[in-house]
Amino acid sequence: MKKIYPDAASALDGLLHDGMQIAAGGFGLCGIPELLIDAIVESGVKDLTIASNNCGVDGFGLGKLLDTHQISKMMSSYVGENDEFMRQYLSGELEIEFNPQGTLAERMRAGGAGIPGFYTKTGVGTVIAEGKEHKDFDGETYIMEEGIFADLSIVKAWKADETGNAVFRKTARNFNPPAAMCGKVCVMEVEEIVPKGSLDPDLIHLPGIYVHRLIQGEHEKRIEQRTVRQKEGA
Amino acid sequence: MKKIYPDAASALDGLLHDGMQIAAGGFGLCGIPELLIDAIVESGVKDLTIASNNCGVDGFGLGKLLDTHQISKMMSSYVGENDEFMRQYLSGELEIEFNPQGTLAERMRAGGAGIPGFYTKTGVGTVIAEGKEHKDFDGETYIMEEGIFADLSIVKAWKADETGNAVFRKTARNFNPPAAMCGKVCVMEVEEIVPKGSLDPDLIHLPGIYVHRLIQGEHEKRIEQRTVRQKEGA
Amino acid sequence: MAWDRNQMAARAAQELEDGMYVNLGIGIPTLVANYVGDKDITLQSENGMLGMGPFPFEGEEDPDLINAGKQTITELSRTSYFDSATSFGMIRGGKIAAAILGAMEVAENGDLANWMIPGKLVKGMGGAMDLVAGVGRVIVVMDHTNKHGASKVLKECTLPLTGKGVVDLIITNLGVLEVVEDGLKIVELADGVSEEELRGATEAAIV
Amino acid sequence: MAWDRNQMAARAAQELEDGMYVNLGIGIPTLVANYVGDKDITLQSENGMLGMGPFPFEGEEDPDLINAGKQTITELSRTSYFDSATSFGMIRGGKIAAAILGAMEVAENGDLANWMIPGKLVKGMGGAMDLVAGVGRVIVVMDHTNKHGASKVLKECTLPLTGKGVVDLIITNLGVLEVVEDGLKIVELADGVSEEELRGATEAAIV
Repeated sequence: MKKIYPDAASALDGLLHDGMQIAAGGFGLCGIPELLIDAIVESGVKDLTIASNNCGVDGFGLGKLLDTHQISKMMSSYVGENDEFMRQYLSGELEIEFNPQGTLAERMRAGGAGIPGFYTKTGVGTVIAEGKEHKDFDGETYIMEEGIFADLSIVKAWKADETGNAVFRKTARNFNPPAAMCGKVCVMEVEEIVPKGSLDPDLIHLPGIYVHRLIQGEHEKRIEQRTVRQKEGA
Repeated sequence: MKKIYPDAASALDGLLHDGMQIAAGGFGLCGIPELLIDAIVESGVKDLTIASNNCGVDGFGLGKLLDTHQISKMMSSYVGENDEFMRQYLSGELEIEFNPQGTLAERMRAGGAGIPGFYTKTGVGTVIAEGKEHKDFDGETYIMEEGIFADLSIVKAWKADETGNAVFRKTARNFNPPAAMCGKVCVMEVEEIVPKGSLDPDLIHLPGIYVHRLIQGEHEKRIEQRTVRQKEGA
Repeated sequence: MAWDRNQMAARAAQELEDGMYVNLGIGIPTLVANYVGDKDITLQSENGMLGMGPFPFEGEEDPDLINAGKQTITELSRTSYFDSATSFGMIRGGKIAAAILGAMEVAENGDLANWMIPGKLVKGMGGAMDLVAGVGRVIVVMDHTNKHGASKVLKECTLPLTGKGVVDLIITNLGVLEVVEDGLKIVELADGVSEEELRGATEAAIV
Repeated sequence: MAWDRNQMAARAAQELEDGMYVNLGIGIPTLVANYVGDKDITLQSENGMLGMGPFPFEGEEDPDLINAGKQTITELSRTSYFDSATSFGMIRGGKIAAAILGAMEVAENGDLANWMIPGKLVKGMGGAMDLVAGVGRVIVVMDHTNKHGASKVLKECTLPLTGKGVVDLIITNLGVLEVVEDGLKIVELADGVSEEELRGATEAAIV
């Protein structure tokens, strides 16, 4: 069975429909599926619900899907880097469901692991807990959060072999594995597709079973906050 | 802070008490914490509840703790390789709480991740579901299983650096990471302690934050079912 | 007449499609691996491995590399290893397309019993309950009757269940039965087995 | 008088003990890293890293290596990377000994508000709710009063909460307060700050 597609548009062929839910990997602009996002912009599909920790920045990453008004709802923990997001949210064009960052990650992982609900202390006593089931364990109160079962996952890895076995690089791993797990179909973009057998089986971060379609491409990998220190005595 | 101890007995010093719950890594005899089990036998601590997928075999692994009658309860998925287990169970000396294998692994992972309860389809409509909370999600019935929060984790890895960052080898990984996560204190034995910086940070299976004490030692690594095929035309 | 173990395994292999990730149980299901032919099938071993290879050659056994039956095995170029929580995450999460398992009893509603005989020694369910609850399709491969000649394809299971309404297809020495709305449907008869013979050996309702 | 940002960070660093895994929030808490001295402290970045190093030298920035504030950083010899679900698993699971965080308001019962001002732009809580719910000890570092001179150490928080009863220690420009049974206990006064001054700037009950 061939998982490799020539480009992002062909890899998404037949998978997109209006009103669908997409789980996206990445944290800020780090490890985001740039190429797949661009192809979704091109496709014109709309009324999307997107589960992603952030929503890109103005004009890059998921921010591009805001510019085109293709997103109707975001499930995120932080959207503070994006003016267009705020404008659409305040004007009522865009809905936001805030999720604490760890709850969002765990909801994705849970969906992928066949767990429809779990209990967490996170958010107890805050607005996040409103309307959610509360339950005590050992004298402490927890709330129930539900697994995310997305129609589609879009993720980015560093390298993958032909069977989809993937490795990530440094903090670009972030939400990519849990996002990949929770979709009915997962499309992955990588910087390099390597031959089967060239990745050590002990060192694969995401087994190919989670990856249905795979593309290789050039990534801009934009840096959001370039911070440096001075060389001493230079 | 020093995590490295000279041997298993010193690494367990002050951590053992009668009636405690211990989570142990390993599957069958593969990846079991041989040295720590031997030291627990030596310690004489008793009335132990042990969460472990299996209970070793007669005279090896956790089976040694059966011979000395130090275990009062096992939380396991399969105990079929052990005659002494059956004898003690049928005579009422030993209690067994059967857990489906995936439920046991997830209960350990949940305990380590601060999740006191989660829902699963596994076991619905079977004896496993009796007395457990049932809940419907999207028209399907699930049961609630609870996280395991053990007093102590004993696990075995292949290599670890001085800070406890650990890597496992092949299928000897198995229950070791989830077991390591769910203990208040985790003691790990490895075949080799390597200097800080010699493991690739991208390729660490279990970050050192989960490992409180660390020992290096010789392992027997007994094979339970030696199965081979013939070389063709040899 | 009827099928032998290898013919049952070969018939089960026909159910597998290119690209599938599959879990094979102990016993006859293990033989299915010999009959997948050119199909691109990846075998999961639920103790933490995708891409399970054959038994090692003598002298090449590795104590760190075993399958869920605790037997020494080998890896392939596609292999990946992971921990038990991840392994059963993919099982419960429906990522494994099919499990081929043995059984003590199957009922016409798809109930499966294959882990325990009360009053006898109890060994435990291992990963069987997770597999039948989570995988895409559960295929049972077993003898149609027990050693006393009694049907193992029943109206209702008498033994403690492994899963309720979980079986999709039953492959026995006498033929192939599909679990449908009101009972079982005959899909195929084994070589030299008549429909009467199959019906006669089956307690469950055949529709 | 009173402490400046660096003195507050230095005071917070005194709370850290050898061997601790610690999460530092954005702002003053980030400065704490400069004052840990010889102590063996491992910093977590909740986007998936333990063992966070300093900012890179110019030209050595790596887009795949950022902290939770999206800033380019570096790794150390002890560093390990992991995914976000694992990262927050260790946070919720109590493996992180302490989090040092900024705050908009803290109440005498340990309630913390640091993520949202209703009617103003809402950016989201990020990982703050998980951190305060999960880590062993929550240390707040902030100015004692806001820019209008009003106390940020209150009887009750007025802003939406990040966590209920989660704060253990408050370090401000005026001193150090511990959250105890019925209110706050003065642990230390900042250089040149009198107890009267601290009490005067504090709305919360000091016991």
